[in-house]
Amino acid sequence: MSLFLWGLVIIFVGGLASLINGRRAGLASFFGAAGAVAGSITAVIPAFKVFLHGVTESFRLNWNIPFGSFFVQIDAISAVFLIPIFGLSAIAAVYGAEYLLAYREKKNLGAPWFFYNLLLIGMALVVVARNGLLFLVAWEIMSLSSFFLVTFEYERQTVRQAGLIYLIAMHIGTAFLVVFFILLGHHAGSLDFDKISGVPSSLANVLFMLAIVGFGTKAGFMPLHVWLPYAHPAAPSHVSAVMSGVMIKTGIYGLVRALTILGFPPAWWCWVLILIGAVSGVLGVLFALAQHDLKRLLAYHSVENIGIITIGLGVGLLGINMNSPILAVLGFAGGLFHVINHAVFKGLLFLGAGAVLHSCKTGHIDLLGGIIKRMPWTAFTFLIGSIAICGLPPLNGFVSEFLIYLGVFKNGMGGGLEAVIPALIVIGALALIGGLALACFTKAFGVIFLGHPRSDYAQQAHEVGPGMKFSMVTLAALCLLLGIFSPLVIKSAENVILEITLLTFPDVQAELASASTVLWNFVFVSLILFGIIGVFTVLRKLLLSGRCVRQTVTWDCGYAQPGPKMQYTATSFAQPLTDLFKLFLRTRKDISHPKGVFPVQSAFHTDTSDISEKYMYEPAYKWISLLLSKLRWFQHGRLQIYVLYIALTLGILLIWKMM
Amino acid sequence: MIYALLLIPAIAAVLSLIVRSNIFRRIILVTAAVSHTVITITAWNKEANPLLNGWLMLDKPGLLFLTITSVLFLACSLYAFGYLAGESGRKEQDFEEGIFFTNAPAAIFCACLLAFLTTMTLVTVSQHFGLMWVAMEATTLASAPLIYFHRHHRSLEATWKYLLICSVGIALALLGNFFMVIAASAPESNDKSMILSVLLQQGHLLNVPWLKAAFLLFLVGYGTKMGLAPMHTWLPDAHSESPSVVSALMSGALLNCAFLGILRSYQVCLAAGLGRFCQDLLVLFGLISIGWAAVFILGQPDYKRMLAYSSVEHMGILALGVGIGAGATFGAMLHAVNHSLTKAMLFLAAGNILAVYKTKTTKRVSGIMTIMPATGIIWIAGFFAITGIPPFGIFLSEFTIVKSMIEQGRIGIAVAFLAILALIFIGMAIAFLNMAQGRKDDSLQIADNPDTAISVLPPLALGALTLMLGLYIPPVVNNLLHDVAVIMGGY
Amino acid sequence: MNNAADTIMIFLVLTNLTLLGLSRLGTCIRIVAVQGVVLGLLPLLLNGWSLELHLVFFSAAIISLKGIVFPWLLTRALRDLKTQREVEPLIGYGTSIALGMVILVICMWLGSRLPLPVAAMSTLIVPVAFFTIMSGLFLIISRKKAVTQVLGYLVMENGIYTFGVALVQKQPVLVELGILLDVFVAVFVMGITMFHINREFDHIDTDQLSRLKV
Amino acid sequence: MIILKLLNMVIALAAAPLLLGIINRTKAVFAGRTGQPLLQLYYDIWKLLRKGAVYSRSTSWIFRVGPVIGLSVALIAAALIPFGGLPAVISFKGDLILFAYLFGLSRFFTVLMAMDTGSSFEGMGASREVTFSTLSEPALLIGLAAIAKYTGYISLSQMFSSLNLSVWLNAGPAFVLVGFAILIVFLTENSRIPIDDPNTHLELTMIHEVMILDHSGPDLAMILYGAAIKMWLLGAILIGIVVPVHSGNALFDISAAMLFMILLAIVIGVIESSMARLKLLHVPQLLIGATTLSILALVLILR
Repeated sequence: MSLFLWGLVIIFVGGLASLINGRRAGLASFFGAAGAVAGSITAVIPAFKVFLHGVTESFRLNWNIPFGSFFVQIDAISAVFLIPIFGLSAIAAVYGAEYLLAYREKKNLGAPWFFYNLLLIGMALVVVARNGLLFLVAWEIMSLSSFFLVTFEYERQTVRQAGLIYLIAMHIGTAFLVVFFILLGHHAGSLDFDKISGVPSSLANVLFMLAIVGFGTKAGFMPLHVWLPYAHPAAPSHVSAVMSGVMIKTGIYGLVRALTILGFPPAWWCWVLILIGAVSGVLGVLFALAQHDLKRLLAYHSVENIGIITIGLGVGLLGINMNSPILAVLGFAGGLFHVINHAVFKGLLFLGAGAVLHSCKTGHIDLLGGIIKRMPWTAFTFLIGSIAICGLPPLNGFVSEFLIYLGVFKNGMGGGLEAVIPALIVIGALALIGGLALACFTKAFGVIFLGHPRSDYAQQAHEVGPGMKFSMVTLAALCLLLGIFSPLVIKSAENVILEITLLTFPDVQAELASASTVLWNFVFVSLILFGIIGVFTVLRKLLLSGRCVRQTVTWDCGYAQPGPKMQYTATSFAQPLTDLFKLFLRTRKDISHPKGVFPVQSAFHTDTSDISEKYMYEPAYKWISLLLSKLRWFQHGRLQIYVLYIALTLGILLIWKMM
Repeated sequence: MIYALLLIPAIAAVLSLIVRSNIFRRIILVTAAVSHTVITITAWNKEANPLLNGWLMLDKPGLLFLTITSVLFLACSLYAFGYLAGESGRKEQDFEEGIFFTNAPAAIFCACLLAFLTTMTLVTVSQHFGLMWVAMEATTLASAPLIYFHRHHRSLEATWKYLLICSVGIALALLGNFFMVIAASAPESNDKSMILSVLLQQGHLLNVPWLKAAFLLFLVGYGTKMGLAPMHTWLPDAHSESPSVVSALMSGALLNCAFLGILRSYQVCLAAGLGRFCQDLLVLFGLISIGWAAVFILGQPDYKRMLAYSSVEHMGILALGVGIGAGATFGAMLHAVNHSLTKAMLFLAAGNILAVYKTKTTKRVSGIMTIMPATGIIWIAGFFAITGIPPFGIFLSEFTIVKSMIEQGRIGIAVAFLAILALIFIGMAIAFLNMAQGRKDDSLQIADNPDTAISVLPPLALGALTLMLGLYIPPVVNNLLHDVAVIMGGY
Repeated sequence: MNNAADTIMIFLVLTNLTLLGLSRLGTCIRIVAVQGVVLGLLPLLLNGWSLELHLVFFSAAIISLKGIVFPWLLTRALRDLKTQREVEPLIGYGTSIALGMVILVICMWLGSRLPLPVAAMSTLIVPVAFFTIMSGLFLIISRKKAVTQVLGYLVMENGIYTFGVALVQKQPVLVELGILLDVFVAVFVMGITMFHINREFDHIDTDQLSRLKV
Repeated sequence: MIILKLLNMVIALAAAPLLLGIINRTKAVFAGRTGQPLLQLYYDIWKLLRKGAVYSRSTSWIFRVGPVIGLSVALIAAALIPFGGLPAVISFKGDLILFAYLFGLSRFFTVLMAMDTGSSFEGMGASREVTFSTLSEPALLIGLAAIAKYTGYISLSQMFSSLNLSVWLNAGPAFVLVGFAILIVFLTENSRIPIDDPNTHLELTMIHEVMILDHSGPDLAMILYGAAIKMWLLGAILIGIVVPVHSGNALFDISAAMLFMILLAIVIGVIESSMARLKLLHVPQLLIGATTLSILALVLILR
């Protein structure tokens, strides 16, 4: 435990050092990144130990504020979240050290590094905190520092807007958590988590709903996700990677922690989770499909993947509820493994997006194209990330989805309607999500990296430097390794699952062992696949070696002058699907048709604004503003009226209270 | 010791009227402030002797509010030291309307500031209801010229409203005093004095209807001064038109003193077994104030007025906290401390902003972070602190209050409270963030970095204090707050 | 029961109603002055005209302040103001008197709800004092001019005094003097402010004093 | 046993191109033409393998690696699918999910290859491909889930080997529904009429064919062969569900299955000859219909 705390201290000191050296960009970056990396490595060691051995470590210190105690603990659940937090943050820090240097002329780099390291500490503390107040403080440190990171480029109006939305969403979410912890603490008589036991079911129901809203806002459940598509694109890319990859997972962590505290789950909790997961998953990917901005697209994919994770949790919870070890173990294993996987591939994708942004100065998909030739490393790693996020074998994304599938399939075999209906929903949702994700990422990768450059932005693309490359390659390698070694990972997850499900040890062990056997098969298939691919590649080389291989133009159907502008765009690529789901997307189209014999100008523009934002939050805000502006009549500057208020108040009080 | 507390600023006030040299006058101001604070701090260690048959005494609540006042005054006097160097007696052009006006002479300003401190000190140390009333009225009078520092018609209007509304309110409080006397003049009681400790001893003998009426009058009367809605109407005008130092003092110290007035009468009611009666009223006014403030904070075009409305909000929270009772009382006391520190910090920062941007319109200010980073950081930190975001102190106090609400099963109130706070957060976030972050206005002709140590350090120190109170409450402070909470019927 | 006290109370009611119905500012000031003088005599009256030194001193102070200094200050302010000498009500005179009657009834009821724990000179004291306070407030609310508002404040103060002097005995003189001093300073400061307003706006209509809002 | 498993795979790999020949021959018969030889696809592949290649300048390594991956995936998938009662080479719990997702992988690369050329025709085809496959995936998976529910197994080999013709007595209606759903999936995934028209290379109607416009030589051979295997595998699933002949005699079962495969090809040919291609806008409806059929089947089986 002390190693862990020392790690945090190192991170903090690094941040502080870079804050002090803010004017010297290179030094600031070095201190910030070095602190983050060294501290993460130090602090992740105990996390790994706990994960593998399942021995909980704790540390308690009196804290001189009301109800507070500095009570931290690493158990297996914490460890599962700590490992990606430290891992991704360290990798992203290396990336950031190079990425931020682009701003060295305009910006003081001390602040972003300070807040980056603070964000890292906040996340780590959230996951280990075992006192309600400490949790809330850490939670807000995390939110605030990420807010400052989101508004790094605050000169831009859109960035400020994003920061504002983010901040407000976080604040409202935290309000729910405040109530959550107070109610919990009231029941237990203390805000320390270890004092809580036997929550009565009526209270548990309330607490569950509070947790869903409070943690769900952070995690990005539909329709609480509105901040996500704003905040992620606004932040510097390595920060987006961390925010999307691990920070929103603290919401998932909170939910998992809450579930372990709240006792036996009634069925409706499971249904709520599964439905939220399915809705977030499907709608998230649908909205992603309709986006034109790469980082915004990725942000919506975070909503989608949170949906998948939530489906996993819901399935696992259902397993507890139905007393089905298969479902419980596979659901939670799949969900939590997806937490790690998503951290890896989403981190990778955001870093890739950052590299594109860094060298092309735009994230608008339809302005890019053909940069695979100029940025081969970025393109390759982005491709790996895309395959992983689509849940395609043989990479890690497939494994976690596979486990969830396997759980509902297996469970559905044995049970009746109550087992089959969740299976039906989960299979339908996951299959649809898979298909749509594939559409989305073929669109993104295809339009950005393949074909011809569509604008000058894409023309100026150049490969990024070694730091950024290293980070991306590392994450890409992790995508593969986590896929290949998934059986080992799953097998070692028994402590975690045990802590969450409260099942007996043999049950968990047996289920995990059988899951890992299945996964070995998958690994076997994957290895063969690689083998065959290798063989065919060699064969193809041999076949073509002596022959005539020519380069020419793309087959143009006889039209002699195809320009880059004639390529299929991202918008047109996604159009059949967005049309199909226009009920949800409500894409607005602005067309100005070509007119006349020699048309000069015509334009087509689509805009898909968020459905919940447009039809829930905006009208609500508008109504409240209207109401308030009406009420402002009360203070109209006349002294007489003001005295009248006093007189009336006094009169009413006297008459009322003296009655 | 109490004499020293009262006499030092009083004498300094007279001195600053006499002294000719400007710099010397400023030194007097700061010296008086420092010595006042030093004596206050010694009062923490050594109990001060009661004086004048117990008319003047530093009990725990008095000590708490005296400390707040003293610390704030110290910070403000340091800030004023720099402020007066540039501002006083100068002819200036008004940036809102372009009219020309002069500022009041520094002598009057300093004297009134010190007199203000004297009267506020008197409020905190007086144990006699009549004397406290006198002191309270005197604070109004001492501060009126301060509001009229910039001599133009808007500040005049604000002064006029302040004077009249507060006078009406205080007059009602006087009536409350008389009612209290009547309530205490039951034939059985032998000591009919208006000294707090005597009244508390004879609580059970007090006449209930008269005491109730007296509390109502105190609530409305001192509530006017404290800024509880709907009697708060003078507050945004006065705060927005007066110099920022004065706004900081009024918001952070004066309002608290008025609150102390209400608390004193609440103490008597508690002794008479009327606790519930008072608490319900406090909750009611607390909620009205918070709600009313929210209405005006959202879409507020003037940032100083926004801060003023935020004061209304926080006064509402204080009332609400005491009204909820139990643990919330402690929260309310802690909140009083935190709010004063934070609000003063914000007003001082607002002063810096005003000096550079020459406008109070929120929309016309942007890019503070770029132009004056230190003030920008204070502004943002102050925003987070005032809206109750950890790790700042207000989070803790609000948390304690909400916790107590929920524990008492007053869920409706808790939900309303949190919802309104969220609204206020939204309103303030929009204004503050755009001001601090936004793009720098290129038309602005500004020297390199207008921040100076004297303009930045005082608010920064206040911010550091409130940050500390969010992370660590020293045991001494904690004990005092708890003692006060126990006195006020909570824990 | 003390008939003299009752008489004074009824006198107060009548003067208040007159104030509500009067249009001339000068007359209003004079009426308030008379009220002040009568109230100044009240402490002596209540103690059966026993000429104790501090009572006499107190009475003299009140009479000189309320009967002489305040009216003089206000008249001066009025003189500086060369134009209108009308009260300029926001609520008409007739309506004002009618509302005054309603307030009177409410105050009577309120007085019945608050029985005095000790025997008092007159049963009318509580309702009449309330009524005077409310009349003062009403004047502040319903009249435009700053002078009238100060006048209203004074009437209100008079009402509170009625309470204080008639019901609260054996209070230390120190407090009473303090109170007196405060009121004096308040009116003085208000006077100064009015002077400034006068200079700044060339009038003392509060209509123009409503720029600060929302 | 291992030999039987390998036999299964060998049959798939060897006979796959034949299906297309049969389909084309059937269509020719219906059109009154002689038609191409049954083994035309074999000849094509052989010819292409011996050729050189022409690449567009706008393409990258994606364009070159795609065919390899497509074919490799097809081969691996062939190892997962049982045929005619013969167990698959590889079988484990949940292999049906892997099967579905493997084709996702190959589709991913097919689409990217099309985008790599920068041609708007190929982009259009890619766009349609992802649209329709998105919708066919739930139909396939839920259809298989229905079968899994019926048999109680979740590995393809076990599922199919535990089926026999008696299912038609026990759960006939459900199997009709699943059969139709899988048939639609089969037609979609293999780009057949009424979803796609494999014969109209250069019109705005096509999907799969247009995506491979720019491929040539060995690359095209690999793509064609991969597509043929895919058709075979989906066909194997279809007949495994609809006509599960399990006598216990492996040889008989295989022959029966072969027969049914040929029959299936003829049916496809008939369908293609007798139907017009659907309007593109109606394809999603058909696919959603297929999903509905699958769900209905699952519910029926549950009852």
